[in-house]
Amino acid sequence: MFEAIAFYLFATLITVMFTITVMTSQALYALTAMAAGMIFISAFFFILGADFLGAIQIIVYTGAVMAIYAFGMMFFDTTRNVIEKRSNPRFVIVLGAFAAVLVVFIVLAPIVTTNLEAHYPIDLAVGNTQAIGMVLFTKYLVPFELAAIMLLVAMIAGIVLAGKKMDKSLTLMAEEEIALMHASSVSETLEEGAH
Amino acid sequence: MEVYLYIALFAPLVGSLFAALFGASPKTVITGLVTSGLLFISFVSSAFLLSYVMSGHTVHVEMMTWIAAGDLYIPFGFVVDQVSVTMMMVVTIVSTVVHIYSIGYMDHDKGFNRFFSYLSAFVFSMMILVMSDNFLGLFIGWEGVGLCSWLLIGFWYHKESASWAANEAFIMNRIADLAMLIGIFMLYWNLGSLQYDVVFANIGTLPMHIITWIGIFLFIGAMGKSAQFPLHTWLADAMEGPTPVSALIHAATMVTAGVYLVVRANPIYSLIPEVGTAIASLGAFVAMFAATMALVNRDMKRIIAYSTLSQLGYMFVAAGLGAYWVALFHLMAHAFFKALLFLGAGNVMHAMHDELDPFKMGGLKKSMKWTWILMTLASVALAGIYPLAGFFSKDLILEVAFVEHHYVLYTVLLLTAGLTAFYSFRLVALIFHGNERHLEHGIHPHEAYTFVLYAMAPLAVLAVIAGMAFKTPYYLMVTHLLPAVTYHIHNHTTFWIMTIGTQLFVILAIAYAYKKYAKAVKVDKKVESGFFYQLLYNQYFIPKIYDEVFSKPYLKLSKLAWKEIDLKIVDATVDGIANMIYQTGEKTHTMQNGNLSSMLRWMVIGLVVLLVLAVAFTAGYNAVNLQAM
Amino acid sequence: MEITLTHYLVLSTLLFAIGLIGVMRRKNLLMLFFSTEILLNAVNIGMAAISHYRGDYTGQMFAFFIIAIAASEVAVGLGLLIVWYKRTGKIDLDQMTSMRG
Amino acid sequence: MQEHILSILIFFPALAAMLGFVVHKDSARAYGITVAAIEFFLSLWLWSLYDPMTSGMQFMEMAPLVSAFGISYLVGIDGISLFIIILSAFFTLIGIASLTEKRRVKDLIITLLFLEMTMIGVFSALDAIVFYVFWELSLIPMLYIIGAWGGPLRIYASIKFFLYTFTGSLIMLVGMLFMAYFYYQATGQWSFSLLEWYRLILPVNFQMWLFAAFFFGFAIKVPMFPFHTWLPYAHGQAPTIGSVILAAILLKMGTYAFVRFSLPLFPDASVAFMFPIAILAIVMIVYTAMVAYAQEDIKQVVAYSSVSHMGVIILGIFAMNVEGITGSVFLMIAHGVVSGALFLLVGVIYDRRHTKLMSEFGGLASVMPRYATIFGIMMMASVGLPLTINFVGEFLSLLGFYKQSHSYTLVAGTAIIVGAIYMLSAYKKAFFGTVTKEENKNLKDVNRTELLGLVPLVIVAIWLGVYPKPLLVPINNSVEAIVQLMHDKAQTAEAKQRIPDLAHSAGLNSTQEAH
Repeated sequence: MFEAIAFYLFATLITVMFTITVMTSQALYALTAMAAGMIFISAFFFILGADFLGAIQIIVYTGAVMAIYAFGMMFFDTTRNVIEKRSNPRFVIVLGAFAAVLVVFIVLAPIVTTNLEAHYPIDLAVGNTQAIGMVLFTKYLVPFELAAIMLLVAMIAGIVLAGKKMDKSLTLMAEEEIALMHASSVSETLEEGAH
Repeated sequence: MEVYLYIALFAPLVGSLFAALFGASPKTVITGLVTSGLLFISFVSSAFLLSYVMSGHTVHVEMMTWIAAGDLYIPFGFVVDQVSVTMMMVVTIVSTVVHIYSIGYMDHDKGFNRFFSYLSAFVFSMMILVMSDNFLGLFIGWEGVGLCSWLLIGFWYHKESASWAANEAFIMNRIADLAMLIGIFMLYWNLGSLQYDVVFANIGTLPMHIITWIGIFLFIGAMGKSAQFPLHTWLADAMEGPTPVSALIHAATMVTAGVYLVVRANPIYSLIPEVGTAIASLGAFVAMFAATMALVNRDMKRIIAYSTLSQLGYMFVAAGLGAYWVALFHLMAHAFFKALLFLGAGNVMHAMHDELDPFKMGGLKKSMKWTWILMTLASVALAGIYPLAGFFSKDLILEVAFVEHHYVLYTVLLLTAGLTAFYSFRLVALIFHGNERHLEHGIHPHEAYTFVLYAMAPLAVLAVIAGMAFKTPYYLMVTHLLPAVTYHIHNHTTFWIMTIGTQLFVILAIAYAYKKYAKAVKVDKKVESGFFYQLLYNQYFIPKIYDEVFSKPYLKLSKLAWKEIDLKIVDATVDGIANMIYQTGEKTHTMQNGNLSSMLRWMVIGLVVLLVLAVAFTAGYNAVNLQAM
Repeated sequence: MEITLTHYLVLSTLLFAIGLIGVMRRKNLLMLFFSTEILLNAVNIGMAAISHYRGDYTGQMFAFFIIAIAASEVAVGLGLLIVWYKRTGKIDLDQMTSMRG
Repeated sequence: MQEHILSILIFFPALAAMLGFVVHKDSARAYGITVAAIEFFLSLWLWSLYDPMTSGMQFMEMAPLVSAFGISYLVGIDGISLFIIILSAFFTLIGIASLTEKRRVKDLIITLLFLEMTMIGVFSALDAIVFYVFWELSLIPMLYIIGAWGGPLRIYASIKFFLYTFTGSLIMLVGMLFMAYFYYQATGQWSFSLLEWYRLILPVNFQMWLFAAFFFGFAIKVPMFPFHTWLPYAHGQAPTIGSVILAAILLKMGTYAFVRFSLPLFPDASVAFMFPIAILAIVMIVYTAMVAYAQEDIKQVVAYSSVSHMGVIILGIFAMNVEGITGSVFLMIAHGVVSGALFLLVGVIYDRRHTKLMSEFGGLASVMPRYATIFGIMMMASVGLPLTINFVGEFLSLLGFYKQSHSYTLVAGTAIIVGAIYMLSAYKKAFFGTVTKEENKNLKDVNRTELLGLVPLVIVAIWLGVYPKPLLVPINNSVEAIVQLMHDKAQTAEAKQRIPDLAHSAGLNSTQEAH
């Protein structure tokens, strides 16, 4: 009984949050709504008994990814509301909705597979995290190491790409300075392009 | 005996190749002499063969295989029997005379050598036509003569009218050749072979309608070559060629090939009498039709051409009524005096510097005495006056028509005999009698070379004696092969009345012609502008009709076929398909315009389409399964 | 009213659709990144749900790796975005059309 | 050496072409002529070794290529393909010998030698895939010849030619694959060899579909009526040598393929399709003859005339009896010789006046008498005069088809009339009449190199017209084998009735035995 209430509660919350992220023209609203959404998703994970995953969701996703986005937003001076020239918006929504309906229709169809047995059956005796640890470090060891390397590469890439001229901080500069900087950077790129 | 056969056949070919060697170089008399000599040899060997055949034998030789495919086996076989030896004699005699004559006639022409090569090539193909022992050999000669007549009519190719006439002749002959080809196909598929002996032996076994069709198709082939009614316009235009050509080809040999075919295929035609009567009636019609056209014509050579056409009509009447040997006899006699007439006309043309209109000349009796005698002799023979050849062959045809109770044909032929006499003597009177109209044109005629006149002499002799001397020996020989039917009217009285009557009628016509044209000729406009005169003068407007109905629309249709159908429809569709593919490429290319959001949209559209398919397929699949279960 | 796997899958589809709409609507690249995050999370829910109802850890493993990938993707993505921003001063999608077909 | 003669014949020109790259530019022509001459004598030697009396395949060679699917390098010739191979070698020799092209002669000769390989390969291939490979390869050199040395519109013409034939052959390939699959289904193992396929009896509706597939590939190559529009462009823009080889040999691949593939493999379908194709052939004959009559460009007249002659060939093929098919095979060779010569002749006048419009010429007979005589002989051969090479072929084809239907042959017979009309009027416009144009006054007559090409063709045109026996006997025996095979394989009653049974010649009481 509680589980149903929890499911519907969190489901509506997540949907509302994500709709805000998608629909709003304010960057800040989008960011905060998404962070909230993430938290509720981790709640789902806990409902589904994937505690370790819920934790990871909170730490990595909401913590790290949202943080970087926050930083990114600050960097791209999206304080003002984001003006976007959109062509035939209604078409997009209709298309998305229609796709959703179709997938739902497929999902609703009775899943007839009977011979699908679990590779790594869950036995509730052992704690979720321990069990995941067991599976992660035996069967998925190689992907795990690869993921590690991938994260390392991503980190380095992030640093390299965003490293140059970090000294100028937009937030501290005055309006006209930023405009000037843009003008110089544009001209700079032009000469680069020129010779 | 085979050696003579090969000599008779290949002597003209050797002459033609010899003359062809000098084709491009200027005039050398040797070519003329060599070709005439070789033809004379061919004539001599034909004479030998004649004597051999007269003694009752025939020569049949097979040189080599020509076409052997499946069950079809066609050899180069040659047979010399009664019919072909007569034709060989006619062809060789007339061609030897014409060759010698044209040495004189063509001596100012720069294409001298080329002319002799074509003329000998013509004689060679005529010999093949006459001597071959199967229908396809006949067809080789048939088309060979067509080719040579195309070369010779268009000999003076710088003249537009000559080359046009040559093409017209060739194409019109080709139309008839198609019918003949179909006849040959029918023969092959029904009888298994094209050899004369096999065909004539088994023709009886075929059902009647097939034989009729074979007879009709072969006759259409003959009609084209002998310029019978619907396909006759080319003969008048063929007068563009030099006169010896007209004499040899369009009087004596080629045009008679059609008659030869009907005579040779007599077993076929004797089985289908109603086709025979159809041929006879067509022949009578053509005789009358051509004679009327000759009455008013103002071109010397065309008058003689129409008279040939008319005489061919006579021959077809005889052949149609089953009197094959009479047709052949008239063919032989006619060849001699008609060639003589043409050669005489050639002399006159030469003297008059190629002036053809008899109204612009006159009184040549004085300056061209011998030509005058020869031409009058030929005209008398043509008219059919008693002692000469014409009487024995042409009046015989009248008798045939009378005995066979075809009184309509008889009257038509009688009338035409009168017309023939009238227009031939109109021509003679205009040219040789009356005042010398050519003087005011400043032309001073002179007699032809003596050797030319000597060349024409044998023809004159033959024109006189051919009737009386040859009739009985010829009859005895030919009836070995052809059905020996004799035609004589039982009670003497009607016989005498008929012969005397025709003679008187003919003499009357001659007298009238002399009276009208021998003296000073006054051209009265009223008659000239009359409807009948115009009708006859323009050959019943048939050439114009043919031009309007056939050649012009054919050209328009082909231009239409090319411009509209080929370029605009067939080609356009092909290019259209190619263009369509190109355009689809062009339009879908904008899909990748680099704008991420539009590309994303296309991706989602793709996804949706796939989903729809998945759903539709599973729905369909389930529906079928549920229904099946 | 017991929650079954279908409920979760429907929810996950719904979120995925929202993410999809976001991806298509947005012209601002950063906002577009947000939508991609939504897409990934939607899938994670599905994964977790299947893992739970099928009783098989593989689902969670996948979800786990998806999170790892998402993290690295965001890092690199934002790095590139910064470079683009420095170069052109705007992070508008319509302006990036150099990869034209 | 004797049993490998076919492979030598095929690959020798290609090797020589490879070597040709190192040959110096100036001696390229000499090199080309020697190679072509060797090839021609090899083909003559092949002819001397060939035994005309047996009807089966001779000089067979077999080497497995993709044994998993039964694709093997299987080559062999019989009466039908022997003479077209000799013709290809003959024309390459004549083409190179009388080459008057000045631009990049070396590359042209190399392309020609390569083309020769593909041509001989097509006619000797007995494996469907090897046939298909050579069939496609022959397009490439032709594409270059038209594309590189052609006239102003050459790119359009060459691409149209290439794509058009290529699409057709793709459909043919699909047909081949299906055929192999049916063979696999029937016998359990894969094979693309034609001789195996001959023994396969397919149900009639399969035959229909496969016949249609093969028909498209071959019809475009022939070219038959609706697909012929690439030919006038290809000929219009191709250089003389290109047109000669295209007209003489490449067009024959389509008709040869009909005889080799469509008829024996699908007898019932061929009989079922006989009348529609006959109608197409008649349209081809009469329609293209009229279009030829309307042309202003002498080369287009000859191009359309070759389409018209191909109509007669198609008619002969679908006559389904020995006379018809023998006639059509003979006419293929005859048309090759005649149209090849005509294109060479058009090339002669084009080299002098650089225009092909008949209105530009007039009265050439007096200016260039030798040229006029050769053109006259070839024109008469093209019109099908007896004692010339074309007549034998045309006569037998029409004779053959007459057995199938009288009225069709009557209409098709007009070929000899319409043929005469357009050929004679073209000859009159070009040669007769007075010399009107200034440039025509002092044109030189045919020179030695041109005569080198033309005289042999004239000799062959007359020799094979007078004495066609050396060709007719081998063709006849091979065709009898095919017709007998078709009769035995035929299932429908109509097919049995239309294809004569030669075993006990029920069809016809042939009185005289075969000579």
